[in-house]
Amino acid sequence: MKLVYFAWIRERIGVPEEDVALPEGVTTVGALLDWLKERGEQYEYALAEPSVIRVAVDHVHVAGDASLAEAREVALFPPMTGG
Amino acid sequence: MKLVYFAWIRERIGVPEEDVALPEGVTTVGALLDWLKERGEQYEYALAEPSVIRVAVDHVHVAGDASLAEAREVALFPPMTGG
Amino acid sequence: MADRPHIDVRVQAGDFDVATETAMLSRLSTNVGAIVTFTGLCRDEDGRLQALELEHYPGMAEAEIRRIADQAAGRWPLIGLTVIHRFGRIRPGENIVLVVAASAHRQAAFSAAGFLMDFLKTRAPFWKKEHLADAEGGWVEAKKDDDQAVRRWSSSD
Amino acid sequence: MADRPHIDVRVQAGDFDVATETAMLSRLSTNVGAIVTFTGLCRDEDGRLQALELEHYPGMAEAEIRRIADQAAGRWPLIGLTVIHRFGRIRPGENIVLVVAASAHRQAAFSAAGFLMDFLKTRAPFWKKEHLADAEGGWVEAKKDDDQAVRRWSSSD
Repeated sequence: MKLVYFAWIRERIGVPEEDVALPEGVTTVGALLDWLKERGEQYEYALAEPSVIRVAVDHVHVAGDASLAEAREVALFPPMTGG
Repeated sequence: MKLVYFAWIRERIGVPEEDVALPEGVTTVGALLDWLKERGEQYEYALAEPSVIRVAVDHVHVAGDASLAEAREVALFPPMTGG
Repeated sequence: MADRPHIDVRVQAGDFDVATETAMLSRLSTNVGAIVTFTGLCRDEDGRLQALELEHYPGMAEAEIRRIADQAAGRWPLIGLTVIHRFGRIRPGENIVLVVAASAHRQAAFSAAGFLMDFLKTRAPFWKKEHLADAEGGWVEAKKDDDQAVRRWSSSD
Repeated sequence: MADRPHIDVRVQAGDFDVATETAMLSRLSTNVGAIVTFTGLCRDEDGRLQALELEHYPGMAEAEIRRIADQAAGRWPLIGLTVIHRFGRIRPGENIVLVVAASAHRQAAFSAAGFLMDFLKTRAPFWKKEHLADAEGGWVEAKKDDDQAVRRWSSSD
């Protein structure tokens, strides 16, 4: 599965994107975030405050309980500030 | 005092403007309309339906009980349809 | 509210250019973050309409639009506000009215432009007469919708 | 609602021209009676700001704006709707975003443009980073106001 990061989440994690193989049991967005946080300091720092992490699966906004079953690309980013 | 007319009120009265000398007792917009209606058929026709007559005194919208004491120019017109 | 906004009201027979007017307001201040324009055009009413004849009350038209613009300026933090209303013969597809509102923030610009149009429709002394292709035309009747549109500004935004 | 409106969504580095986009929508139909444009510009924040860096999520940015535009088209009788959002480095005074809504009637055009901007602010994947003249810049924080602005569309208009 491809993970993509934006804005300060990208800066804190240190890469704009990466391919990951999810362990069994990581089937939802919430579980993905928990798993990522254990991958190292920079992930912990980037994802420390769950209330400001937004997630999109295949270009569509989703909530924390969304399934990753069909997901090809999951994006993590802070609240948007365009317009 | 100068009277000016617009749109179908102007067409029905037949002139765009005229100078009138108000008789004593005609001191409000309402009284002016009543007095005008007696000036002839075309006035009666133009002013038959009070609910669609709008009045401005010296370029300011006024209600029927407005005084004519300081009025130099009184305009009669139907509801506006600009924009 | 900071400085008084730049207010420009014009009643004219000739056309206007949205880009020129927008550029003028955007240059007023480096604090302009939002510009809303409203352009009202003459529809052809499914091909029936040949032209509109727009009659106005010279002097009062400008004065009344300025009063509405001043109200908007007192209500929202604007940087600039331009209102142009044409009169005379106007053909389908041509411009009738332009409102441009510039502000630091979008809500003020949207609200001021909407307010201007709602009040202009019911209070500015202009009257439209239709010239039809295949029938006698007549004076356009005022719409109840427009009176209702005005009323929504008296409670809150 | 009659025909589906003409919807045009563009996410681009280059600038846009309000007059060109407005003219394109006004030519769609002789039934266009109202065009509302919103232009969002980069403010200089009292001289502090040197430039904005606008990051976006390619693919999703277009898709999300189109979803918002489709919602607007389902809600109001529009003839055309154009949304252009820039990305990359943008200096004070430069354009950031443009919405143009064309309809037969003004309320639909105003509502659709306001709706587009409110949802675009909170749902379109763009992020602003400030480059300051005299200090380290940083990522612009999302505003609570913007979340509230979105909520007003869920009851009625």
